[in-house]
Amino acid sequence: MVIKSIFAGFGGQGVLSMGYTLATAAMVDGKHVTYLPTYGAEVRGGTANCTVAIGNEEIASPVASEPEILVVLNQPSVLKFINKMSPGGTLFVNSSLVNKIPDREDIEVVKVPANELAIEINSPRSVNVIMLGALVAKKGLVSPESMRTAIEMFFEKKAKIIPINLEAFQKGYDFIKGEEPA
Amino acid sequence: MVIKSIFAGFGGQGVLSMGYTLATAAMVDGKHVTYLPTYGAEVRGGTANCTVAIGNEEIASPVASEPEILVVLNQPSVLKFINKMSPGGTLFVNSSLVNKIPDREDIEVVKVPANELAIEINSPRSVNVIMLGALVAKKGLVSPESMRTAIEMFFEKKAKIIPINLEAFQKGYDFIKGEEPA
Amino acid sequence: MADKVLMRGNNAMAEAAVRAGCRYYFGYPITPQNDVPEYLSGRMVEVGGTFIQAESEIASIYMVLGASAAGGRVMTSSSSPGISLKQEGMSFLAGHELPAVIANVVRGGPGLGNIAGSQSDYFQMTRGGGHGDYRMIVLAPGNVQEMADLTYLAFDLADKYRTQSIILADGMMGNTMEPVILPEMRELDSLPEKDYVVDGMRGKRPSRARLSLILEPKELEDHNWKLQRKYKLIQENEVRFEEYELEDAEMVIVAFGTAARIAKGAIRRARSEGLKVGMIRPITLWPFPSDVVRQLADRVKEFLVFELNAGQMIEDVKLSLEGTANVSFYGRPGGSIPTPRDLAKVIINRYSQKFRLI
Amino acid sequence: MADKVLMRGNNAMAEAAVRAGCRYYFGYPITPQNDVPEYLSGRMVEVGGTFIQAESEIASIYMVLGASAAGGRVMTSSSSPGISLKQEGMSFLAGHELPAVIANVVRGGPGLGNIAGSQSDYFQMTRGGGHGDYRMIVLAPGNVQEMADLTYLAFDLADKYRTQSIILADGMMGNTMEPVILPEMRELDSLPEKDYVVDGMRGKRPSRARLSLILEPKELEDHNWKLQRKYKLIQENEVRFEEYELEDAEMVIVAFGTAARIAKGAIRRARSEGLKVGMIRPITLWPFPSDVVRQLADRVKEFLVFELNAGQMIEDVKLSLEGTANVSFYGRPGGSIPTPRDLAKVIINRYSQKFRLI
Amino acid sequence: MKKVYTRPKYLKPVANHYCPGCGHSIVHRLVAEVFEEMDIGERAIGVAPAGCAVLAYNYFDVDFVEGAHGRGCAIATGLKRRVPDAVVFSYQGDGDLAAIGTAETIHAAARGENITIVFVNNGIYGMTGGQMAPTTILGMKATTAPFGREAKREGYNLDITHLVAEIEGTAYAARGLITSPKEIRKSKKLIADAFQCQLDNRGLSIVELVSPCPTNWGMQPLASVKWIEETFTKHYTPGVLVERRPVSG
Amino acid sequence: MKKVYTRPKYLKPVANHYCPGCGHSIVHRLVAEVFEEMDIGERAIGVAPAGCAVLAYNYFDVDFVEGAHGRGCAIATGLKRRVPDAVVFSYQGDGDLAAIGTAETIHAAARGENITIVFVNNGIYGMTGGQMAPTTILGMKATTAPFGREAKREGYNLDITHLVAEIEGTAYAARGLITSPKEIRKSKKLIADAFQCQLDNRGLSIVELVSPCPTNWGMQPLASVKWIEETFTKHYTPGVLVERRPVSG
Amino acid sequence: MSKKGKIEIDRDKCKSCGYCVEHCPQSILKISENYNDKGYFYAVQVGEECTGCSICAVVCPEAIIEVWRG
Amino acid sequence: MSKKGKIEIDRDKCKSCGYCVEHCPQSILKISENYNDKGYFYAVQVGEECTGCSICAVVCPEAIIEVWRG
Ligand SMILES: Cc1ncc(C[n+]2csc(CCOP(=O)(O)OP(=O)(O)O)c2C)c(N)n1
Ligand SMILES: Cc1ncc(C[n+]2csc(CCOP(=O)(O)OP(=O)(O)O)c2C)c(N)n1
Ligand code: SF4
Ligand code: SF4
Ligand code: SF4
Ligand code: SF4
Repeated sequence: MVIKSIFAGFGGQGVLSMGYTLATAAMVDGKHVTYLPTYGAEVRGGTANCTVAIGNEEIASPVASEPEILVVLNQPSVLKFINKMSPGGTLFVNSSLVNKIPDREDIEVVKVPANELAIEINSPRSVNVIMLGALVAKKGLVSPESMRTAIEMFFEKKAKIIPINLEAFQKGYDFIKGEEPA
Repeated sequence: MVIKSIFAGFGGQGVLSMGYTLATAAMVDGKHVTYLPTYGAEVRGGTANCTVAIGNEEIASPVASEPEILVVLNQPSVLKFINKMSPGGTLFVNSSLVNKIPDREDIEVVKVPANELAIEINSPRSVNVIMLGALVAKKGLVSPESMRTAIEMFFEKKAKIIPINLEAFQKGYDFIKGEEPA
Repeated sequence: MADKVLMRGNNAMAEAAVRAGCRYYFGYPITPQNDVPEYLSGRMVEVGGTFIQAESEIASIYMVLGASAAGGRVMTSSSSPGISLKQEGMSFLAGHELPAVIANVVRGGPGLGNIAGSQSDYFQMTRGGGHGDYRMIVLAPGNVQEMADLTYLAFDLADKYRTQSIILADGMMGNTMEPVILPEMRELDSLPEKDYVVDGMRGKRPSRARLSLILEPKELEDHNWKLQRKYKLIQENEVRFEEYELEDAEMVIVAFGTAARIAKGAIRRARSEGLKVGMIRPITLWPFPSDVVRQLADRVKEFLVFELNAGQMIEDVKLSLEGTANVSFYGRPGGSIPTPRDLAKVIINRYSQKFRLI
Repeated sequence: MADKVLMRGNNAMAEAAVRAGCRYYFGYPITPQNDVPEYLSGRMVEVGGTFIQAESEIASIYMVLGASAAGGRVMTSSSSPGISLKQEGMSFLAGHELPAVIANVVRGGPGLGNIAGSQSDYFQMTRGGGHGDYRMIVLAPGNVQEMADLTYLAFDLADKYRTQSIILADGMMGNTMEPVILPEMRELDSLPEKDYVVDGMRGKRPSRARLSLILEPKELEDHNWKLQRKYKLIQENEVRFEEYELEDAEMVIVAFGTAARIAKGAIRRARSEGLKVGMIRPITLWPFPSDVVRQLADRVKEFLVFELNAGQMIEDVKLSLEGTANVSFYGRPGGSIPTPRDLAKVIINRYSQKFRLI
Repeated sequence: MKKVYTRPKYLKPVANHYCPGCGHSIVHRLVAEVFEEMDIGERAIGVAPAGCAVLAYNYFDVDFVEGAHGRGCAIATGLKRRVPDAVVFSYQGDGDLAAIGTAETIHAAARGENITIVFVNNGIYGMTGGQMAPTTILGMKATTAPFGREAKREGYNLDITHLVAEIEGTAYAARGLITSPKEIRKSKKLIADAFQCQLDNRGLSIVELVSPCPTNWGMQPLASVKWIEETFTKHYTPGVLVERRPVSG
Repeated sequence: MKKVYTRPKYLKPVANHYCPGCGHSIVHRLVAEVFEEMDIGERAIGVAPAGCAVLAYNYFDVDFVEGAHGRGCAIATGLKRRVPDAVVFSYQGDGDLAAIGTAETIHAAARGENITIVFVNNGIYGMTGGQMAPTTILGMKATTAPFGREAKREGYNLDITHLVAEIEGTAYAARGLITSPKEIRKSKKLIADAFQCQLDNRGLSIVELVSPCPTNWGMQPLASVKWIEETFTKHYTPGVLVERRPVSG
Repeated sequence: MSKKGKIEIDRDKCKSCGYCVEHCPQSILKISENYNDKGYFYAVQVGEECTGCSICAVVCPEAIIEVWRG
Repeated sequence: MSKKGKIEIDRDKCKSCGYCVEHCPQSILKISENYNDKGYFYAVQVGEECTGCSICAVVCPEAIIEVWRG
């Protein structure tokens, strides 16, 4: 089985590093994984997105034409991608910035007030890692341990911000776990 | 039947115009004809040559790998081409400048003291046309009339030297005819 | 008779271009096609056209693109290395759907090679040496008369299909002189109107752009399929070939250009010795006369492909035949050109192996 | 696990080049391969190599020629339009018999096209888009791991045969990240000696020249036949391919690179519906695995060629099969990439037409 | 009240894809204003580069040919020879004009080709993501000069407009800045003068616009124009570099 | 008696294919003499052009790579980067260097590539039979400028060495004549200085040799050198155009 | 004799570069705290003292400022 | 104190350009009336006053003049 996720938001919101970190975690987990960022001319114009496919078999296409998971950090991205989602999929929205979600009955919507949560931990730039925490808590694509390893690998060269990012991950993770029936 | 001739000499001796004029005459005669000058890098180094093929059928190759006729104006060209000649062929040499002719029993050699003949008619630059006269007289590849037309066409833009060239042609022509049993 | 002139292949091509209405020539010297720019440098002044010796082959192909986008009948010419340099531009012309006539007077390769005649750019011309899926009409003249006639035709085809027409000649063909009857001079105002031309709006129409950048894959795919439909149309309508002594042939030579010319001489020799040999000469190398070749195989089982290279057109012959006949190859790369007699020997040899003649 | 790294195809290729002993890289930016020069601009400084961002693709291919003539393991990379510009230089490398590794991370064409992944430079790479009779080894990686492994191999093959090795990837392959195990770092002094190198006589040997100009046709012909013998040797020894689910297959997909990757997904889908479908994936596009394809036809009669273009490799499949099996084609030019599901539909459709499955 | 400024008519009423604060957008506007003021838009033909301005034809409302990277001057030459009364311009970036297109640029000047080059110098390859350009100045970082340009390693930056100005066929060469309102106004005048030169049949005209690429410089728009004024212009000083064969009358 | 002049050792003992009086032959000799005198022939690597000197490797007895038309500086760059202690030179004609090779020339200079360019300017395309070159002067006839070069029609001639001299990475640019014994001796000195510049690691060095092509000028050899001295040099004055970063000590 | 001016900004096309804000001599422009559909915090007019000098329009890369004076 | 000189010309490689003839300060060279195997009228020495100044060798394109002095 292969699960495909699309991450989308403004350039600068850390969309690409979300995908990259998740993919690293999947690799650490020993899973098959591909990560496909947008590149070249597509990058102009303010928005960014990337695709991660994780599975236990060879991944045929790194492209997600019908992603099971969509993680969006801003309003335009919801509108752009929601209709591509596969029925039964899960949409993670940063509800601090996204207020209009088109109707789709066949998907589950998980709202994470990521900006608020980020402010709570005094790390307004960690919105993306918080979303990742929520994603992992909800979908378990990778183990939380691998995710932590991946975060450490990602910030290898800026070691002093590792703790705050681990905290952000936990914040998002707990946000979901706390909401779920124990 | 197709007859192929090679003309060779120093650059500047009018070798290319010999071939061109003969080919024009053949065209005027309504024959099939090709004319192939050397070109490009081959031109460097002082010598020049060209090939004329005349026939009453489509000419397959404009190249003469075994020419029936060789017309040479200088010594190096004799040495370069004589061994390519087809058995039974005819070699025309400008005997004013060529004194060494390698032995070949299977060809006929026609010696024309072209420089001397040219001086006789006060036109030292007409050596090549004199050789043409001899060629036509001997081999009849084209009619003398067509050859005259060709000469007129060739010098169209320098009309005042047409007469002297016609005279040179006749000089070479008569040189052979005079030698031949009447 | 009066209207025959003795002309070099290169010059016949150049003059035919002018007569076909070509008024823009952009080129760069390279042997063995230098006569073309040399001839046109003077001739374009006479007819009020443009001749530019560009700074390179690349510049010249893009000058062609500009003049063609603005509606002109336009030409460039070069020889193998120079043609390689034009590959990007040729891909652009294809993508932009702009007509142009391009002559490749092939020389021996690869690399600097030599200046003798060769046919080793067959793949480059018929498969598109540039990037992307595109095709060009490739015309291969068999003598100086065809250098003129096919060039004349090339302009019409280029305009008709908004495509590139290639004249694929070689050093020998370009430099041989033969009597030729030149095509008539076309009046410029008799040339067909073009509705895609970029020459200023002039207050008469919305702005236009000629382009090949299509960022959306689906749209670029559509554009590609549109091009493919056009190529299909060309394949259906523009195949040209010559049949030579095929009626009773038991063995068929396939050859084009100078090779075909030599093959004719060889066939005459072979026939004089009683061999039933004929030839099919593709005049359009693309579109290749596949159907004719395939149909021939209904009655002839021996094909000999003769090329002045190491074996390129043979792929098209095999693709046409699909195993329905035997195909052998005789090739001479590097500017070597066999005599009709040499080739006749090869033919007789193969023929006798097959038909135990001798 | 420890030795796996998550890497982008382009970077995996670049790093593998360094590990294979490449110390000279000359390139020019073009999407979708910019990671290669970007990565190497820093990496070459680390390993004491040379990185030059040249003024153009043309300059870079000739810098490659220079560094190769002097004995270096050398690389350049580009994408379709840039590769078209290198055609003259590639013909020269072939004529000069100099090794080099060249990556073409293909984008949609023709012309400026787009930056999506495509396979429409197949002809250009396998037939030699440059002038003259020459061939190059063309390696088509199927995933990021192969981007590294085949690049590593490419340098050895290039040196072994004094030829160009092409890495034919595409925008998708170049930009996808996957876990990859990098090949080991080669010691430079473990690389094979070269006896043709032009690096100064140093009082030890007579002067040498590396060249491709051979004015005498007979000699250039000999040179060409020598090249052809080398190409034959490569064809005999270097064919590489992958067989996928072929044991019981009644229908065979032929696909390479990204298309093959998608085909695998499609085949899994088709098999899950009971269809006996397999795939042959050429890893070397030249030399093409003709024999394997031909032998397959002894038991399988249905071939479906799937390419991200309008139909190019299909010619090689047909040339291999020579009419011994049916061949159909599904293609997506212009950077469009179907999903495995889309392709599965096509497969099921064709399959059921043939075998009346549904 | 009277409308004193509105979007020029030769710009289509669409949003462009340029980054916030990008100089291309301003240069587009200036050229479109000049077309309107000089009344030459109806016979203008542009050549779009490969570069960030690759989609120029989507923004300019005049005829356009999309060019290959570096070949703008060659394409413009073909256009101008075919339509001599058109106003032909090639719009090019620094990579396009001064790297891959060097020969085409220099020789269009040598021919005295009667075309206008609008040259946007932002010292970087914008479109492809910030690689070093011929105009990248020493010390400046780029994705292919990760340690900053160093003469020994990456070579010197090139003042192509100066070279073009040295060539006899160049009738007009000038450099303007896209920074402050004042410099932008001056730049517009230079653009107008360049096109006037073409109208007067005087030969090649080139106007270089030193222009911000905030994205690839990694700066905010305002910081990027400041950097131009303080640092970048030291290598590229504005002004008219050359003016040849002034029209009589 | 003592031998005071003999054929230099880095010229092979063979006849060359150049026309009588051709400047290439003299330039070959001068370069070979310089190699011997500076003792650098054993580590010299040349790049032969497409041009009349295409067979240079048949005459020079040093290592050579035969180049493609115009790409001498790029090939020399590859060679030099691989063998930094070699003395690498590119031998080029005016078409090669200043037309098709313009970009390669300009950018080798911008990079300050530590190579030497031996540039033979004969104002014409020799090899291909007398077509116009970028250096063909106004009024001069060529097979592709049959009415004589006219600025309006064929454009201006280009002084590429001057352009190269304007570029910062150029350490040395000079022009000599191949005419009289005096000028030939001076030219030899310039050639030596150019190679010295490379030995000193100073960056690009170029020496232009203004040189007769009697064949394509349609002149006798003596007439052709006279024409250089009287007419051609008016456009190409000899001397050192630039010298940068002189070595200390 | 200062004249009254007026501007209109097409906020949907504003990219928040801040050039107009920086250069307005009257300092009556600022970047809003809301963003438009493209996600940019657009420029808005916050004072009434517009003279119609057009400087904002001269620097606006998007050519989305219209100016009136009179 | 003029020294005696001597030259030798490889006449088979001479191409008759005439440069040496033109520049010899002693005017002791001329073009012969015979031609060599390549067909060129080669240069010959016709006087004995050679100083070994080497000027002929400096201008000779073919590098076929050897000079002695002493
Ligand atoms: C032949 C070719 N080589 C490379 C490219 C890739 N490419 C597109 S734009 C560009 C450079 C852009 O930089 P510049 O010209 O400075 O313009 P900017 O984007 O900065 O405006 C490059 C290298 C291409 N499209 N074609
Ligand atoms: C790509 C390419 N284009 C054109 C040519 C043909 N060509 C060979 S040499 C030459 C020009 C020679 O002129 P120049 O460089 O001035 O040298 P010269 O012969 O005068 O010494 C040309 C155009 C070629 N070999 N390759
Ligand atoms: S990358 Fe730079 S040049 Fe390109 S649009 Fe953005 S700011 Fe402008
Ligand atoms: S053509 Fe000119 S340059 Fe070439 S060898 Fe002859 S004289 Fe020299
Ligand atoms: S100048 Fe234009 S784009 Fe920039 S902030 Fe002001 S209105 Fe917006
Ligand atoms: S060495 Fe001097 S004097 Fe002697 S022949 Fe030569 S030029 Fe004349």
